[in-house]
Amino acid sequence: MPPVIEWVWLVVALPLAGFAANGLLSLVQPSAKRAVSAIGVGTVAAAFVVTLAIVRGLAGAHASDPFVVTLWQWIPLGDLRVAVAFQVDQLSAVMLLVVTGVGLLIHVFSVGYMRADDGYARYFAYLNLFVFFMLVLVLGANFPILFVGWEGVGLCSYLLIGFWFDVKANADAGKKAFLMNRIGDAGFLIAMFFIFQATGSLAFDEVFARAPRVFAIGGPTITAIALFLFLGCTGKSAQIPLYTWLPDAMAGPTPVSALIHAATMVTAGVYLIARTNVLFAMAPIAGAVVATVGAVTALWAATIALKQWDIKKVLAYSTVSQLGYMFLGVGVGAIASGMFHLVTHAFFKALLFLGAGSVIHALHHAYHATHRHEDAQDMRNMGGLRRWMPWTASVMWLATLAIAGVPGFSGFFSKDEVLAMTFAKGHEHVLFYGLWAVGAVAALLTAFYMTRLMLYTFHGPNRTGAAEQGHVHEAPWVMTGPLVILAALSVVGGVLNLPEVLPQSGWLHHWLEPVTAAGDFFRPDTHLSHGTEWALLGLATVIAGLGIAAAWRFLTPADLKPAAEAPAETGLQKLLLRKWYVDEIYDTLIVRPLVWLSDVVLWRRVDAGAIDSVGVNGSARVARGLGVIGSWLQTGHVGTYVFFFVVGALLLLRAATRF
Amino acid sequence: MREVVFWGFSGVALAAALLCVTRRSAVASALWLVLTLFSLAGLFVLLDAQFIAAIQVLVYAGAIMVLFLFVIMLLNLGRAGPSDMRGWLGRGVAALLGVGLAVELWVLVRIVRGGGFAAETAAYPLPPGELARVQQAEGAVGMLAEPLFRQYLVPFEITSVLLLAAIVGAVVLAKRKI
Amino acid sequence: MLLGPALGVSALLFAIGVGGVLLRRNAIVIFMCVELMLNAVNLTFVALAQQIGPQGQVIVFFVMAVAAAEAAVGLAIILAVYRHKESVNLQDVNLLRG
Amino acid sequence: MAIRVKVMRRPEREVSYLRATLKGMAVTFSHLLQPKVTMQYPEETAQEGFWHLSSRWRGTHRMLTDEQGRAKCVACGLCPQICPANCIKLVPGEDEDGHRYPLIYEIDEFRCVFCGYCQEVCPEEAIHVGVHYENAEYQRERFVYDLERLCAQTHPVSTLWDPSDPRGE
Amino acid sequence: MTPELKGLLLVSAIKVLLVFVALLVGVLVVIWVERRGAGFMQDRLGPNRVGPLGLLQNVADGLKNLVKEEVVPARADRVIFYLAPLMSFVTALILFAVIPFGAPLPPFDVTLPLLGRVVHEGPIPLMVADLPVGFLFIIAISSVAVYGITLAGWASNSKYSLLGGLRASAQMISYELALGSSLIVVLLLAGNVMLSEIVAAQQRMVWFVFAATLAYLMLHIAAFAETNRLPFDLPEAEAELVAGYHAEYSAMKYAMFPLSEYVALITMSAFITTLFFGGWDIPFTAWDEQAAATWSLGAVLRTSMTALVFLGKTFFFVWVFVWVRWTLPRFRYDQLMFLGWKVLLPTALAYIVVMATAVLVLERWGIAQDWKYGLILFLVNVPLVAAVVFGLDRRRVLAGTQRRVPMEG
Repeated sequence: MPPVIEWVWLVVALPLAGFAANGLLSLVQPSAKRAVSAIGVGTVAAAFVVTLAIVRGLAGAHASDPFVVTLWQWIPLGDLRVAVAFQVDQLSAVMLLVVTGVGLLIHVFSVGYMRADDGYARYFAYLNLFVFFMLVLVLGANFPILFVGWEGVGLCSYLLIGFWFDVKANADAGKKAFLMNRIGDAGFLIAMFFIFQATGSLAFDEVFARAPRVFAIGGPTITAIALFLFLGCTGKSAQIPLYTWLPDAMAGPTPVSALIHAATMVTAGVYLIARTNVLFAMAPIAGAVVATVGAVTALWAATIALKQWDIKKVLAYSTVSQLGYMFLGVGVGAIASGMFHLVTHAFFKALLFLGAGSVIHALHHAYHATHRHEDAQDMRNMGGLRRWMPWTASVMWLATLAIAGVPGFSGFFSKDEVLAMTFAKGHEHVLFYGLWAVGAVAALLTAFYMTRLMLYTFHGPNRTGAAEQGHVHEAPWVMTGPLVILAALSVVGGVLNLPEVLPQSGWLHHWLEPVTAAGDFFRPDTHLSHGTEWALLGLATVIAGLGIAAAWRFLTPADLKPAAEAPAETGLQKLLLRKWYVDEIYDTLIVRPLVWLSDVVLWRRVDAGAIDSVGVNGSARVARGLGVIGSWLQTGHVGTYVFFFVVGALLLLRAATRF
Repeated sequence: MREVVFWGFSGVALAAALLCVTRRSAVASALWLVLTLFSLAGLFVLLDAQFIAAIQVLVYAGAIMVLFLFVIMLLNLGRAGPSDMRGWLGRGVAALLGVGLAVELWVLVRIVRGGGFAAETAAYPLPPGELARVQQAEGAVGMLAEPLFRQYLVPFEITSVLLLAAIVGAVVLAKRKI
Repeated sequence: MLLGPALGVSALLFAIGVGGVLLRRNAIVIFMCVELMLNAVNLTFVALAQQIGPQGQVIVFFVMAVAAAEAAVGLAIILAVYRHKESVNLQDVNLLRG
Repeated sequence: MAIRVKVMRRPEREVSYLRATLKGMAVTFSHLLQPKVTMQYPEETAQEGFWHLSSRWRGTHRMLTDEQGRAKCVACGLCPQICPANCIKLVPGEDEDGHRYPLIYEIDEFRCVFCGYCQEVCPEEAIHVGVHYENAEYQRERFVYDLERLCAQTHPVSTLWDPSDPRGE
Repeated sequence: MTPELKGLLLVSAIKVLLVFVALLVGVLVVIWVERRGAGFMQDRLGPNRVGPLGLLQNVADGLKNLVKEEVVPARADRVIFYLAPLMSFVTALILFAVIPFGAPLPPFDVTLPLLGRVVHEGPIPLMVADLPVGFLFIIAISSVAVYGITLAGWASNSKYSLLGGLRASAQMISYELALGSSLIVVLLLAGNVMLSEIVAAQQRMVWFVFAATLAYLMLHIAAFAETNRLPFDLPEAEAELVAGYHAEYSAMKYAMFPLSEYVALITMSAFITTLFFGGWDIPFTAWDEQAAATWSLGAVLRTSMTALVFLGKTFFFVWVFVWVRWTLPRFRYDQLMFLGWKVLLPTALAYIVVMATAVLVLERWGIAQDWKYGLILFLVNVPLVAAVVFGLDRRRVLAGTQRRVPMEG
């Protein structure tokens, strides 16, 4: 083990120390914003530096096995031995870089974005805590440690969604996210129990080593485990059916949306599947389920994104959709492709969110200056902002081109690779051709709604209001700086994993090989001819171009009215705006029947009617009846009871001694 | 030598226990019980349980019995006027049952020990004197810490929960208004 | 090796404790008799620990923790009862009566 | 010395207990090294050396005498009259010349509260309280001073409070 | 009897006698120091008549107490009334048994008149009994010490005494927790509860006052409460309880209480010295730590030097106790409880967590337990002490019930 890897605990400890210091400051000296920023950004920056060193050490080691740094035994209980151990391998290295790198940029951005907020210290404390838990998640060398991080990021997500908890909607959104995540977590826990029962261990290396021996490929146990794991992933990564919390989570501060609900936490599900790719590889049905859910989610969310007016909601549904791509990738067994899309998506989606944050920041200030109460997030109140915010507009255009899949940009390569891998799997089962088609349509919609967002936000006439226009201006450098860096990454991120037809191809693929090799062993080899690959590349280009062009052609920002005056939507538009009425459907199909079931059936009929009257009260009545008979025995004096007790004990002993 | 000390402590413990049960005043009872506990601590030392002996004095004599005394004094029950002993019938029954139990347990011990107190069966894993040697080597605390925090970790944690529940319960009971 | 005698002493102590519980009416004294019984059992554990290993002493540790918890709650209950009844005599306390 | 009371405000915020404790310990330690005020009584007394009693100290009584060695008292009866403790017993007598003199003049020093009114009221400046405190006796009866004993006392007499010199300098 | 047994008995007898005499003489000296110190601090001289510098004053007082009339209050529980002072005194005396007061002496093998051949194998530890339970013994016995006071208060049949006794028991139980918890850190560092091992560990590392500063501070505070010394002398609180638990006592029975208090005072000082100030260790030198194999003038000199150093350190803490007593006023009872339960106990628990983590980390880093180890722990301790002191100072923690709620009804 390279000695530098021993220092991996420092990566985790630094944000924790930052949390402790900032938490303390938020309690005793909330106004010390300078110190708070220094601690908050400094610890994450230091963690990033350590991460770079560790990744360098790891790259130099050319190891095929993960390095496990065991700090101490946490739960040494009989057969169960859970250590606080961190696993450094190629997969966690990628995640480490994303979490600390993107996290650092977002911390810097937050310094500007949250400057005027009273809860500044509390915000940075939460943010540091989140980074800590996220690092625990990606570094954990066994399921319980991963679960600690998993729950911890959920907690931080809850805290940050409800950051402005004095508005009830925000607090409710936090609760919703928390509860939906619990459903998924239950699945994760059950999967963990199964795994322990089957393999007798919870450490990754042992589980993966023992898995081929204890599980039959495609057997019911492994399929159940994989599906339960995936249930956890759908909760955390906002997939159908547990995705509705993510759009609501936009109630939190925008940098939080960028960090937690776009770049890192929501990708934890993808990471989990990549981490346990051995298990998923052994359960092909589960893999197909993952891929299907991913593809359908991608399309479903993209349709909803088409008609949202809230700029963050568009991005939120876009995130759900892109997460669907990642699941499609890891579901078809292309772990490296899924991770590739995760990385590039972290770049451009973080950039989009931060850009949106910059826009919202500007509009919010403008409305604040003129004391008007308009929605600073509604695109109908924007328009033509590129005149005042050239930097934001240009970097967001770059990100849009990336996510839309314009050739040369990072998103093009990653999304295309996911789709190509799906297509390649088509010769195994026709289902995958279908999934590919769904993904392609979703890609078309992606290009369309992203162009729509850009058009309505930055082009056409301004709809903010005459008085407010003068107050709109570009964000300070602490906010634009991270944007520029992220923009650069979004543009060139594709070189990480170029398609096979290009030179220097598949770097990330090779890098992750030690992790994915065990899983790939169980999968049939999939290969695409160069011709097909070129064709797919071309098709992707066409799709992206088509989407952008269509948006440009059909949407006319000039006709748009500000939110206050806009007419109500009808028909399909309304259906999309109301998100296919999924929340309402959930309410009708699940929540209300559940409430009805528990209220009328379970409570009034079963509990009050049957159990209480027959069971509880009945037995009580019987007991009372018997008690009346036996009450001459019950003097209520402890002495009498003791007497009988002792006599009984004596008799028992008598029986015991007579052998 | 060890036998002499052992029977000395045992005699004191038994006599004090009897007195504890039969003294009228609650304070006197408590004090005789304290003496019993001390003698037991002495017995523990003889039986190679030095740490338990210290804890016995610390927890039982030093904390629990002080608490008892505290409550007795708080309620001013020190000098009970009429005896809280039962009547002659009750005393007879108590003595009868107590003696019966003693006899049965004694017999049980004899049976388990294979017919006699002195007989040492070979069924036990540790040879004589082994425990004392372990204690010498690992220290009185170390010897117990190992099984306590490895083998019995779950009971240990549950005990802590129990203690927490006891604290909460005691506070709820003792506080008129919370 | 004083295993046998220790077990015998423990049996006697336990019997005395039981007799005390039967004999007395004062709740606090009965409590103390229960403590006596617990201690008799502790003696058994410690005596057997000599030949079975230190695990026996670990159990004593738990017994003591339970005894401490019991004393805290029990005495609090007695205090509460006293506040209502002005007595700790168990003959005056028959709330359990049906 | 007039008593000056330094009014300390009760600390409202940010009480520094530790500093106060350490300060207190420093104070006690500094006093440890300071000169002591104890009078080593039998060897040192208030009459000599470093220690002195105030000239206004009011101790046991003393009766002044004239040149013939007779008490100056004229038995006017003012001192028993004013005595708040009622400790002066005076039986007046008159000699052949018509001069009044005390037949019996006794002061019960047990009852006396050493207020000094007798000295103040005495028109002849005969009875005085004295700067004296070593007045232990072996019998209770000895504390009733008769005229003879009062005249035999030699200790200095107490000065009265003088309005023009309020601090007695 | 074998020569070994004879040697053991002889050595034990000598040590017991030595400690007993030293303690009693020490008590006389400490009382003298207390009275003279009190006098000096109040710009007086204190007792200086009986004997040179008043040294025999306590002897005179003892004699006086011996011949005074013993008064037993009406309706007192006579047996317990007589027993209580003895309980106090005996428990206080036993405490010193496990404290090592000097470097071990070399073994001997001599033939003495009357006794014959007497052998002691292995070095002679200068402590009455090197029990394997070490300082647990001290905690255990000092927790029993409360019986004397409580029973004295109860047996006197006086409400003031009873209140004093009740206060004593509540106070002792409360502060025992803080005392015990603060000592766990010492156990963590030394890895053993035996006091000889703890002294050895401090010779290896640094004095634990540096490696576990907060534990020392808490132990010292708790020691004030455990010995019923000002500022925690609420059981006797003469202003409120007219001397509390010993209000009804007179003559020698009364004298037992102050005697045991001072014995406990000396023992506590010795205890603090042993746990946190290296015991008999002479700092910055190692010559006192090499055990001598044979008897020589050097060996005896070495032991005497260490014993003297131990005496000096102990005396310093005795002096601190005296010093604090004559500086600080008495706490209010709720403040006492507040300090014990809500300040010391949580701090001690948190401190255990911090120190355990530190020890664990140091162990992982594979740092040997030498002075560097101690130095690192010291560096850990400095900010902790600063934080606690700062917190205590600023947050008005000691004020207890800061904002008094008006009484209802």
